[in-house]
Amino acid sequence: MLTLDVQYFAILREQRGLTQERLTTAASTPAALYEELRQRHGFTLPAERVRAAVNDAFVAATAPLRDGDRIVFIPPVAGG
Amino acid sequence: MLTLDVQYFAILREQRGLTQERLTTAASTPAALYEELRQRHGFTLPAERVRAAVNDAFVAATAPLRDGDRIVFIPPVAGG
Amino acid sequence: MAAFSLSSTPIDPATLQRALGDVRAGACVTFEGWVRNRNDGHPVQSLEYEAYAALAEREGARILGEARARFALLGAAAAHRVGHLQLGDLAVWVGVTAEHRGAAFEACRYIIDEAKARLPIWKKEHYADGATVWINCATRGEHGGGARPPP
Amino acid sequence: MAAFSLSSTPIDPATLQRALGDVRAGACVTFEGWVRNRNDGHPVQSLEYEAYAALAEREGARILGEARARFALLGAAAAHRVGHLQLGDLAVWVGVTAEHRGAAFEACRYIIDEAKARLPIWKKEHYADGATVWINCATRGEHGGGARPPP
Repeated sequence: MLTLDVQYFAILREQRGLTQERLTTAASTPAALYEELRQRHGFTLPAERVRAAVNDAFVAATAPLRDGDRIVFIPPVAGG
Repeated sequence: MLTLDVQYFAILREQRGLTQERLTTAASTPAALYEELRQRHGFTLPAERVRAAVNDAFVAATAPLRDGDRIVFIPPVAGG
Repeated sequence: MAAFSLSSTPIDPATLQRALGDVRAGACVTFEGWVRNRNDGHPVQSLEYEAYAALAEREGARILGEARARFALLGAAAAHRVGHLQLGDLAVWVGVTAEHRGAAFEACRYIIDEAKARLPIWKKEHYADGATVWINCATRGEHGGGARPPP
Repeated sequence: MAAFSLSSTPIDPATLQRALGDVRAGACVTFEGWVRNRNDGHPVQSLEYEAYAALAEREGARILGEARARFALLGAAAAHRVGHLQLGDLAVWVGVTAEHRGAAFEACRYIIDEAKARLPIWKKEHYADGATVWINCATRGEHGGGARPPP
């Protein structure tokens, strides 16, 4: 089990109802953690439209998470 | 013979030593008039590098000139 | 001040551009993104920008560095607003200087294109009927009703 | 004020840009041409611009009209200095607005390219040793000596 800090922005912040939380999880990758959170909180964005950043750097959805990591799920940006 | 007003700019103004003059000429096109003036005043620009404007509009080098026209010979512009 | 900055107060383009002054520069190209009153045909009343600041600043600096590496620039800077903006407000500013204009145009375009695609900054449109939509998030805002369909 | 203007006093870009303000516009691209300290490797001390005003104003207005016809613009304006300018001075300004940035970048580039190629405005470079050259006129200025070779 890992203890992680999760920060939320934009639509994920609104759907979660808070800007950050500390949680303990069995998920070991951003993809697994997003799926867990999506089911728990009813996030409407499918996993394939969300990128992940760990400790303020973009990472692959399958990158290993480490205890104490700070993770952000990044909804699609505004673009044009 | 035509009576014309000629205006000079930039290097032609400097080489002519004045900004405008009224003259009478047998030349009936801008090309013929430029050749006459180039020989008389030692203009260094060859005819093919000079455009002509009559009454504030670009014209072809072979356009007919009319009595009372105001003509400007246009050195190459600064470009880049 | 960093060449890329996030700002929760109005951006002052004159100050940013003055900082690019350079007697070696023959060309300065700027881009300003303004809050416009329609998007995809829907009337917009105001816009909210929210940024993941730490990553946006890092990514913004990286984009400016890429532009300086790719184009013959003398200077490059950019700023992005966060917060609630009204119609006509300046949302994003990019300015570059170069000896020649070709590099300046290309680099300015590169920076704004990359910024719009890569910066973790989100835009929420507010409509006259109170509805809101997070753009590109393929879902309606909390007020639902008149929200426009996702793009 | 006309959308294209010649000016014998300093151009004020802020005023020109403000006049382009439009709540329908999402993009504003500007180009500024500055007097730089070198040209083709030769150190330049100052620049003189001389214009055939009546034709330059007519041709400048025509170029802006062409840009509006070719690109999806909301506004376009330009100004060119005449007179004796010092290093760093603003010699030419172009600003365009559009709903989207693609049209704004392309139109701004079109206008400055056409302006530089077509406006009857001439540029004389002054060098440190007192020599001068009318650029592109393939000849030396009246002070001869240290003038650079024609391009």
